[in-house]
Amino acid sequence: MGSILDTSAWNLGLMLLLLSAAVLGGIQAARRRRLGPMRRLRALDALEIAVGRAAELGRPVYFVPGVRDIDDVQTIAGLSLLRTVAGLAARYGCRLQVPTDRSLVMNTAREICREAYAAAGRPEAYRDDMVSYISDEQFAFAARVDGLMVRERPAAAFLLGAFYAESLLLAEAGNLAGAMQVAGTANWHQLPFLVTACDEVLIGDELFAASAYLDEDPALRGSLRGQDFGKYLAMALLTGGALLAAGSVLTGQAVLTTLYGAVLRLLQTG
Amino acid sequence: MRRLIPRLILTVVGVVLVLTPFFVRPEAGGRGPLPVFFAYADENFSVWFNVLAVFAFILGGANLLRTHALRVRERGRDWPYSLLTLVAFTAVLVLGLFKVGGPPGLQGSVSHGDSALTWIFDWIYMPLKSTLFALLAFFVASAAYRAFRLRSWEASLLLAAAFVVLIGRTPFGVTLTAWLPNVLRFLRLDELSIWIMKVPNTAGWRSILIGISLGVVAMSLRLILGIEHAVLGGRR
Amino acid sequence: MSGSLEVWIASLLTLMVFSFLWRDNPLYKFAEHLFVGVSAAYFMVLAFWSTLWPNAVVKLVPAAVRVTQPGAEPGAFEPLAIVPVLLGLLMLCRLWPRLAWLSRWPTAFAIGTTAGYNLTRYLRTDFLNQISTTVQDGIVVQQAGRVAWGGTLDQILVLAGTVCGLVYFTYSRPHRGYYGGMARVGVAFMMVTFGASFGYAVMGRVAVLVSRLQELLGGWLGLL
Amino acid sequence: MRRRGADWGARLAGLDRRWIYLILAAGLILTLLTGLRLPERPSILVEPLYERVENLPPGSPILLSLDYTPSTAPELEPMAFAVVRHALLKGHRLCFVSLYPEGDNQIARVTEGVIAREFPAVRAGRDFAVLGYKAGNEMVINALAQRLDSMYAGDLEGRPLAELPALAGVHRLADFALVVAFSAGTPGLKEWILFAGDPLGLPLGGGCNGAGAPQFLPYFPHQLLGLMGGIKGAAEYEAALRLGHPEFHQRTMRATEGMGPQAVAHCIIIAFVLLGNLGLLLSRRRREDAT
Repeated sequence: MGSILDTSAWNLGLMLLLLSAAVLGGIQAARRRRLGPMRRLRALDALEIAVGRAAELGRPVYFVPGVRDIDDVQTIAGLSLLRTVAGLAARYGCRLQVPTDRSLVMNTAREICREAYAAAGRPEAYRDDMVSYISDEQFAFAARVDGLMVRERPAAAFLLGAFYAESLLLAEAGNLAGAMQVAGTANWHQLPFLVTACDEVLIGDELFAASAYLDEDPALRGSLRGQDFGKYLAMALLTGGALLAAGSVLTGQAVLTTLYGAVLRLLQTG
Repeated sequence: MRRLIPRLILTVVGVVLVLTPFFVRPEAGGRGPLPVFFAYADENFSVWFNVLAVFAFILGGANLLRTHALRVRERGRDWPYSLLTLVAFTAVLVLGLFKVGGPPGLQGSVSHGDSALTWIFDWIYMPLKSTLFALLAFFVASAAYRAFRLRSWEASLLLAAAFVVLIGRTPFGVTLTAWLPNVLRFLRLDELSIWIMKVPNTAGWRSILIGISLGVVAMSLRLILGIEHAVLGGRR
Repeated sequence: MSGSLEVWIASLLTLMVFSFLWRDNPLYKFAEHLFVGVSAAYFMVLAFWSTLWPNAVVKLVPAAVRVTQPGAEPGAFEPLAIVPVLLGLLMLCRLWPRLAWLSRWPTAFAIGTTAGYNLTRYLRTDFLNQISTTVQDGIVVQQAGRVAWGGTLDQILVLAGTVCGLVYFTYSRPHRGYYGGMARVGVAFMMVTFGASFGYAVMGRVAVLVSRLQELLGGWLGLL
Repeated sequence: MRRRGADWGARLAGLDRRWIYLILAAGLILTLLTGLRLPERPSILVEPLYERVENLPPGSPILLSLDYTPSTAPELEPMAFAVVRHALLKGHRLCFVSLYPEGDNQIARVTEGVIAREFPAVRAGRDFAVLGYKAGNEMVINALAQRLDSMYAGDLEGRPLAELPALAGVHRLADFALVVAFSAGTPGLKEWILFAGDPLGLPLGGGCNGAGAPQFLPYFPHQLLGLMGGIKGAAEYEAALRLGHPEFHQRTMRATEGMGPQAVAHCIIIAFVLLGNLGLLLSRRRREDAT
């Protein structure tokens, strides 16, 4: 077996099985019995508020699914929220604009918008030109979107996906255009700028949880319980490991040191 | 049937790539078909993605040309600038694809020293890109002015931490609080900003990064198991 | 004052972009539309010559390598290199409404690779690594055999902040009672993190602006 | 009087952002044109590294690892120049290595740009040795921890290590009185901490780019006796050298010159943040009076 299966990745496999079982278990449990109340994500409520505001003011809605291709999970998370926003725009009847900086993202975004408009019962309102390709260069993309936002003055701007240094260019221009801005990214280094410049922000993991909150199958919220299991596991390992380390250092007990060693082996990444 | 095949492709490709770290790589002594297959998948699926993305460029390029050409034909708003985009796009595409200015014919690399593309990159592309990056210094200032207000306890913490670090980065930062006695030395600005970066900053980023990793794991699982409906079309 | 045409072009483009700070105007529109056209084509050229040519064309037609390197020896023929080309052609079916549904297949392949690559990578790099680093830092910090209380207090705070931050990121219970209290402590740590990181990043942004100004004032106007 | 105060409050809190842009641009341009330099003072992160180089007995062997590339040189090269000047001023022996292929010409910029011009009496081989780049990333550090000549048969010109007076009595990493690693990525300072600093208990100082600084702070001061973070760290070391050795005229103080506009920009941003909050408090007091 040694020459086929890489046994040094046993802890990765164990974690993978644990988390997969937790996520699947959560969904099955949610299918069998109703879920209790869950934490409200303020930024998700802001989606409808912002689109409603755009409808009232008769100004467009801008949705930017990040500046990376669909080989980044954040872009897929952003696109899953586009389905919700497009559905709202269809229902409220406002003009939706989705500028993208990758052709594959443009293509996928069009599929999503067409389906969202059909699901909202207004397939005729969908136009392919709602979703446009600007350029693969992130700063040319930001320059173009900034110009468009300042000229067309959207009332709602959504920045949901992978962002890099250009995040503040987009957020500041959105603020200049007077838009209510909901942002979300898992690129941690851009969070300080988005938290400072935008009205509501989905911080890191919340961007991924959002699609489970909003999915048409309510059982999918059960997957968030499975995700939380991972966090409780992390808390247990963090505190348990640290206490074991402290115990073995202070008391020198052999059993604590071996347990501490076991925790480290469980976490070592080879 | 139209929904089944895409789901199948997604699940099979996802499962194969999830399993790749669990197989010994051939160069590390892995023998037999499985290690070879998984190593091949690990290396080549991302290359295939990049090749696929190049084909998609045709769709993107088509949209770019259509948007701006329509605006020029209908003399829409700002149509002269759309004409500029069309001209610039076509010129750079031709100069680049045929490697004009570089070694004769199609030899040598596309970004050869004397090629027209390199000239355009150095004297048009880079100045525009670095100046847009430089705009961030101004936007950082206006965003800070707008957001760092004693409005709520969260905003006040944001302001306090940014303030200590900002002052700590100026020459006065050290002198401003150097007079504090040694027992209160941790309140000195440079000590305080180092402490903020060592303790709360480390804790904050760790919880965010652990959260993100679980978010990615859960989302990837939902995608591979085909229960993430938004992206590949909902349940019909 | 610089005599070189290139410096003039770069400097004028720089001023056009800076004009956006005043307000949207024809100069900025010129720079914006120029940059979109130039950069979109630039990436397409790179994609063709650096991705498509070596990974698809040369692998399927090894002799084609002589087009770019006349003296080179053709490499091996790789039949499997046809797969991404087929996926690419399926993607182009999007142009014909009747066949548009076929373009879902390459999209499914792309999303499958993304989910597959990232699942284990994030699990190992961020989940396992971050926890093992925190655990290895431990709580008790010792200097020369004695327990250093300052350092130990810091480590306890890091552990507490990380755990409270994780509580904030849980979804299955509303954040009320002591649970809500821990979440608020988590938010407090995060706000300090964002504020401090914002303050730290200002220097990097200002440095880029300073170098642009130096090129304008020095390189172009010759005042420095 | 109170009513006018409130107008000020609303105006201060709601300034048109173009005032901020105008004042920031004017401040920077004036600073650049006048070449304004502000008095820099070394912080507790840089002071210990300066003190260590200052108090080592003359002739102590110091290892300098230049692990940065031309694109990150603007932030890291001034640090290398400042530390090399200080070490040569104190008569220490230097040894140059790098984990990056571009390291060889970064070292050449130091030996030609600083040593040849400012220390004509200093001889290659006798006072400093250039071992240069070796492939292998952290494995290079591992090998140097065992024996220098396991990795480097000779210096860049091929002279065997034993014949170099600069490395007399130095056979492995632990024999160096101090190691300073200048790094802008991976492999870099983190690898020097993990593979040299920790296992050998080696006195290790470091320099890194501004963005990378936060990740190294947790190692200070136990595993890292000093850290220069970005242009600010370099300017602080230059300031410490100027304060400590007023007699020595440094040919260039690139970091200190770069810090002038930085300090002015930071002060302008701080001022506007204060103005914004002052305006908020004034208008809040007006609301309290009105109710």
